[in-house]
Amino acid sequence: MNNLTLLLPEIFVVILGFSILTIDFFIPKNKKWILPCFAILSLTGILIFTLVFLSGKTDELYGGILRIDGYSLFFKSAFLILGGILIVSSVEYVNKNLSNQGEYYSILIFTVLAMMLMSSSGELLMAYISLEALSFGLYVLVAFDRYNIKSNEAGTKYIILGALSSAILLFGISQIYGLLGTTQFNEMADILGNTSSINPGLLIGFLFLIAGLGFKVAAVPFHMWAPDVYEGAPTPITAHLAVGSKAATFALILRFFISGLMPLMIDLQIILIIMAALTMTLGNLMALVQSNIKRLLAYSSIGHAGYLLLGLSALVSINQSGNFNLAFISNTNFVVSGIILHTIAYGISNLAAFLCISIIYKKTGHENIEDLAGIGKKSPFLSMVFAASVFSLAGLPIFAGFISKFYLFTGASMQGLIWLVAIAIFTSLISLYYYLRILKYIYIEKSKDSQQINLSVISFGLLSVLFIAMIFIGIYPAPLMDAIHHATDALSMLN
Amino acid sequence: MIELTHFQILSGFLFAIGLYGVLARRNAILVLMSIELMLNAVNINLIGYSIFMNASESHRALGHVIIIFVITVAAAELALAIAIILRLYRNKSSINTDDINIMKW
Amino acid sequence: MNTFNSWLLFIIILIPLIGAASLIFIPKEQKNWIQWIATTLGFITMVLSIYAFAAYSHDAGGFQFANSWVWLELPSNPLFGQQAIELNLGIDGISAPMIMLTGIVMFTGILASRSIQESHKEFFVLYFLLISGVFGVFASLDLFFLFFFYELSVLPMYLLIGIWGSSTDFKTFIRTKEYGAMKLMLYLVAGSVLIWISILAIFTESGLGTFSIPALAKVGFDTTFQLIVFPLVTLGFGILAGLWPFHTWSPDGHVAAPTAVSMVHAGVLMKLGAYGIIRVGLFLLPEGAEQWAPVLLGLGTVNVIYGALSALGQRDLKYVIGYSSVSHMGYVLMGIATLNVIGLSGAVLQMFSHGIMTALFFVVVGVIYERTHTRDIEVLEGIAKHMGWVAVLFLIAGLTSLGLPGLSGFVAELLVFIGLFQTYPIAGILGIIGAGITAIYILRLVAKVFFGKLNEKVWNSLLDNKFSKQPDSNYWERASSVVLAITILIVGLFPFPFMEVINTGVNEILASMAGSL
Amino acid sequence: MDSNNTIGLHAAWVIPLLSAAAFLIIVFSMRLVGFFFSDRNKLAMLAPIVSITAILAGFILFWLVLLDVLNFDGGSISMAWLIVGPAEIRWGIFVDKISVAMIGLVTFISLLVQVYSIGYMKGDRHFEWYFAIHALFATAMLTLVLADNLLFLYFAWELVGLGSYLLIGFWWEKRSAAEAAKKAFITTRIGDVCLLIGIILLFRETGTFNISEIFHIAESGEINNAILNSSVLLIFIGAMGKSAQFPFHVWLPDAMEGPTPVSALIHAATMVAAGVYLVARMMPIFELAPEIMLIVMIIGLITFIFAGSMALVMNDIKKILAYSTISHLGLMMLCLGTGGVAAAIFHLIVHGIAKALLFLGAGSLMHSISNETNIWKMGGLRHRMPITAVTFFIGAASLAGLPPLAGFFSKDELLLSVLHDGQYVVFAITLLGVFLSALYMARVAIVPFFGSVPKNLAQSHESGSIIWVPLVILATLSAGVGFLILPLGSTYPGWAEFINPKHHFEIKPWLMILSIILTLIALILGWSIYVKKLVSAKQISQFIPYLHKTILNKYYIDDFYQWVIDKCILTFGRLVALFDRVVINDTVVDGSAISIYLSALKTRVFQTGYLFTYGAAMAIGASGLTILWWVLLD
Repeated sequence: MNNLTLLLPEIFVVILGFSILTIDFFIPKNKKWILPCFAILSLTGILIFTLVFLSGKTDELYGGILRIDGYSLFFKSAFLILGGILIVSSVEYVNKNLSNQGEYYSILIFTVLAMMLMSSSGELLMAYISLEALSFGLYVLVAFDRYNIKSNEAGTKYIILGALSSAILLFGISQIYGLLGTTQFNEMADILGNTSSINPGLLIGFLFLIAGLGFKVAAVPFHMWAPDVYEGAPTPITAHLAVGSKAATFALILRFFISGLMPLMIDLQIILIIMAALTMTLGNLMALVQSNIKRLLAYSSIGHAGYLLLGLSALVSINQSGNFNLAFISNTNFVVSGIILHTIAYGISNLAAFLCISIIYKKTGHENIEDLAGIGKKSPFLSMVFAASVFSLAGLPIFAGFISKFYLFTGASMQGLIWLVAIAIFTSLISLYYYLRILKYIYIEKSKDSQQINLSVISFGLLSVLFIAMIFIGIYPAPLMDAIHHATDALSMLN
Repeated sequence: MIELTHFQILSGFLFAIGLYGVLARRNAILVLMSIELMLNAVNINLIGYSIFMNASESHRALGHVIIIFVITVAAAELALAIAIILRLYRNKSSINTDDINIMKW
Repeated sequence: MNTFNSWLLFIIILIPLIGAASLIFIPKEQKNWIQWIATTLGFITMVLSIYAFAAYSHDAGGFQFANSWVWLELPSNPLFGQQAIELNLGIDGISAPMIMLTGIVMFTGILASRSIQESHKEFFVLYFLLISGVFGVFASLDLFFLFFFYELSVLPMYLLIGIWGSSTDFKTFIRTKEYGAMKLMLYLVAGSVLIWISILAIFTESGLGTFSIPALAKVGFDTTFQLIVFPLVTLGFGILAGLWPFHTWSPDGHVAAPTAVSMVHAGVLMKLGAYGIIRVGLFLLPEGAEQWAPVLLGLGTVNVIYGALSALGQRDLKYVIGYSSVSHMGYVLMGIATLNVIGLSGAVLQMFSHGIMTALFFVVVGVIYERTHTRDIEVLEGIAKHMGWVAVLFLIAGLTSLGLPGLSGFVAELLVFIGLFQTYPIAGILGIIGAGITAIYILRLVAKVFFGKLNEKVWNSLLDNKFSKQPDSNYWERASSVVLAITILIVGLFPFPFMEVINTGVNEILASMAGSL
Repeated sequence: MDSNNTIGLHAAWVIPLLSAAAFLIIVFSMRLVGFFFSDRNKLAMLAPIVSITAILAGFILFWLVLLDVLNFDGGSISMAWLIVGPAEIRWGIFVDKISVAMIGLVTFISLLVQVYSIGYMKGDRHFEWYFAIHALFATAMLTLVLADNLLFLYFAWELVGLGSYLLIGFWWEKRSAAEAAKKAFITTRIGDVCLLIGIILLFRETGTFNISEIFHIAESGEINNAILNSSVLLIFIGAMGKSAQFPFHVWLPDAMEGPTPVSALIHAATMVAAGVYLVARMMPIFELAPEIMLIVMIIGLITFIFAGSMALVMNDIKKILAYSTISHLGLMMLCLGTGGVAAAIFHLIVHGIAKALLFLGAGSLMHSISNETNIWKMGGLRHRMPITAVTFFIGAASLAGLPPLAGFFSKDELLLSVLHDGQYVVFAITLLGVFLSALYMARVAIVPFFGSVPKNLAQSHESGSIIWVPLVILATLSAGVGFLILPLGSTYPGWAEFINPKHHFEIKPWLMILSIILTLIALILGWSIYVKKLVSAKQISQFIPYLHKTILNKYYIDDFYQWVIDKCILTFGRLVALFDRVVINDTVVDGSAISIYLSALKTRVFQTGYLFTYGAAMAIGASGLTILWWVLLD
């Protein structure tokens, strides 16, 4: 029983989730707005508590199953914020389209819990369980719109393929467990560092593990579920899939790779490079021909996963010969910071984009690009934020996407992956076409009707926050980078 | 004498059969069953390793722990999947996976 | 004064940004307010930019008004210690005239865009973003910020062209504004792709962990590296400079764009490309430049002749000017490729001169298009009768373009030619022949469109009713074009003060090149 | 600042500046007047007053310069205009006898023409603008003759072209005027391009634009012969363009679309002579390139004969005069080709005055007969317009070479110069040209003024004094200026020696007599054809119909050029534009974008929407990656 208090944030989140379920019984149908309010207030409280309580604390729980450090603190707070944003952005959508609000919000909060655990897990089984916890929540949320055939279809596809991927992942874990005798990241690193040759079985194990994780981040060729599920899911959940699930998986992967797989990274690099190249090319290419805006953003987020994979493949330099010196570590830290920064920047931009889509969907009932026509006139503020998020996703300055991409690519090229970076930059050129196509419909095409779209106070506030965040990170990323550096240092092999 | 290899071969076969099932079956329930098969392949693999592992008790016990978790999670997953498939059946009157392709390309 | 000077460039970049930000909060119904704020801020910025040029001391040389702010600290690395991305501003003899050029063209652009019809607020917000980006590129001494501002200036282009632009529609030849905008944007970003890659390559290769241009210039990169990266840099920036055969975005984009955007784009943004070739290509990769100069020269020559011939074959007034830009940027590229003082100075002056001249062209053509809603050379005839100012100013721009002495184009082209004759006489001859072809298309245009008998019936059917009282340019447009014309004359007659500054910059670049060879 | 800071030298650079100031004042006041006064016409006279004052002051200063040159032999003065690395480009003037003579000619003719224009252009819509361009032109022309370096000269050279362009296109609402202006500019532009190449080539070799320094370096033999030859040739081509030498002569007749005083000033007396002046000015390096001198001579000769033949058959009075101008410019070039600078310059001045007179006379004619230009529609006007007629006769006779008018002396000098060079064949052909020249002069002078008055011209009358006073002054000069050839007093040793101390004035009586006889024959022939109708012009022309037709069609050269520009260059331009659009843009640029799009369309079929495809992709992907890894690692 060592130091359960360090898990207080998680415990609070669990309590919050259950209490929302409970409260839901007692409030009448027309007062459901209490639920999100309560959730947000509590999440804010938990966030503050976490920041105050956990800052500077470093510990391993239960023999290294869970790690409490700067890295997990960073991601925990990020996920708490994300949870808050998702809840706020869901309010209107849920009110209009979904029943069973209490369950919706509590499941959402449970996924936040799962993400928090993912970022701090230091062991494969823990990782698997928290991953499954996240997935379960998402399976339900994706299929939450019960009478919507698309939502059903998305849910079915997601859960069947998710189960398949978790089988593959588990097979990988079983191989690793069997051949290394451990599932702890640290111990794995020690064992791998001491063996010179790798058992082919182990190799299959790691690859299956990567395949399983690749499914979660929608890396090619494990990406095919993503467009369908993104399209079918309720829009706030699509945002969750695109941002939360992806960020959490990358948080997990980063910790796993850095503290567990580093000795193997030189061998693993080529696979990651291939996956990264395929992912960013295919994702951006396919997005060119989409007409559904959510599906388009799904492909775009596959492309972005490609950039993050590029970062992963650049964790070691291609010239690395197995000697992990100080310069090597700091380059790796550079790349890790880049990945985290890009995850954050991409997340914020995507959240803004999906929020805009869900607001537009609420008014027009359509999700095709053509239906965006004339939004620029109907709601200037909304379309400004949408445009900003699109620009940010396309990686243009003064928005967050520019600096994050630049930072990530700089790191990767410092590791000698300049050719891969060149492919990445080229695919981001391709991506510009479809991003501009969105803008074309928003601003240039004229709409048939001239019905104004009025933003609710909540949407307006949230959009403003996201807009300011995008611009702030874009023009002054130093504070965020400070935090990220702290997180990275905690993860770094220096410790 | 049963060795680790036997476990591995059995597990591998089971996994492959499960995978085949997932790919070849059109009935959603059967697909789920196939996935269950794959998970069980994992369990057999784990058991094999756990028995023949040349390591401390606690490490060998870890295999069993994982198996228990896998069984639990698989059960939960199945329940969830069936609930969702049921929903689909309500709306579409079909659980043939060939019928669920509104969203493509 | 010293603190002011050290903040000057920052302020110049900031004012447009502040303008963009503050305009967002002004309700869009307040058309006058928006216009006056834009004009005032534009004027202040122009004055500051002219001050920056005038206060640049050519005796002292080097990077002046320099200042730097740590923007983002990079993780410390045992190889290069604690480094940071710095906002490192400063101008030398090459960027000083470019800053002034931007100031003038931007302000005149604001004056000329008083006549836009819809969404003033959004227009000026985007326009200010564009301007800020352009200023930033010229003032940055840091590869990161150079790139940052470059992309910033590309960012608003799509919307600026797509929303306020105009499509070309002859029955046989249709180019929509969306097409032009998309092509321009994709092409420019394609250029920036190459620039980005080469910046990363330079950054990685240097091993210094800094993006600072002066620091990188001292590195002395490996020859093979330079040979590989220089063409990347040149191609990347060259696309923006309209390098053949990557120029097609320029006519289509400029034709589709609204007046002010065409002005800034053809007038300043294309110069950004040439500036980048000098600043990054020549300054950081001298050996590559040395080796690749003949190729650049060849392409520049093709630009000149090909652009001029294409301009000859156009039917749309704006297309003629678009291709003339391609042709004139060829001189800049040729001048750069000479790699000698005279040619390079000529190239820089040509950048300035062409910027002003093209801006003037676009103001004037914008006026014609707005009044008559056509730019078809076959339709317009004898319009000088009702558009005296327009005709005179177009003639001035045209004569500058064909290199008439006394106007800025002559000095610049002359220097390029002299520079070329030092090293590549044949190219020099072709360049001069290009100027001859320019005379043909410009004069053909003037004779066809402005001169001749005006068919009043056709005219009345073309003329927009709003302008029936005064078909000639209004006071704002006049002010805008007269400012430009006077600049042309001043530079053409008294190039000495300009050349002193440019020469300082060019000499420094060449000295640094010579030092590292 | 150079040495020789004499008053005259300073006076010299003030002269062009005065006109420049006039130009600026007029241009700005034009707008101001329009701004402040509703009735612009009230102040319309401001423009000519400003412009004429400036040129008059210039003319007065000319005397100062002249005195100075007579006493101190001129000099140069310059200031830096542009310093770029090794190249220093200066604005400077250089005063010597040739330039001083040119200043005199330019200021004087400009003055008269401007005064004349007040009457001629009265009531024109762009009255002020007209004088503004005149001032601009005067500035440029004076700069041109004063320039001490080639670049500055080129500077002025082009500005002169601009003035000409604006003045030819002054009535731009006439399609033909617009086209003529364009043609003039583009044609001379071809020459200018060559001139600029030549100048820069010389700069490349010598490192300077300064004319005397270039001479110095060239004479010391430091310039590669091939380059010297080519640059000299290129400079000559520049001169050919401006001086309308064959084959660049086509623009000059068309340039008659401009107002007649403009033709008198620019296209007869001053600008077209710039080419001759340039060659004369650059004579020291021309002499180093004997082959080019030969070319100069041949081109001059061809132009002389060929334009003379066209002048003989044209019906438009201005066109006749234009071809006559070309022909005489050819004669000057021919003379320069033999090295006769003094003779050429002398003829330049004489011809300038006489031709200005003729044009102004023609203008006066046209003014009173409602702008009719066809000489066959005129007749018997000598009684109606006596002053015009008399002055016109004097001008024509002078150019025909009738003693003791100026043309007689200059032509004599020219012939002498050719003879000195030992070119006997050329000399013989030149005599033919002289004969032609007298013949067409007879034709153009006789046809409008003799015979019967056509009915529609019955109301014609003499022009006002502001028009005929300049005519009289010019006629007087045209008659008298020839005597400058002779030594006058101790300070003036005769024209040839004045220009070049090595030359000496000489008279060859047989030559004089020969030329007088030729001229007389021509005049008598003219008299008998056009007045007495003893010989029918028609019969002569039918005698050789094809030739007549060919000449009447200007040897089809204009048509040929038109064909080249319209069919070749324009078509080529359209082809390039088409290539740009179809191949580069639509195929390569759009093509690559479209192919990416199409490849995306092809790829998307993998996303079938079926669950098993997705599963298969995962399975195949995972195993594929494993196999790939295996392969790659081994």
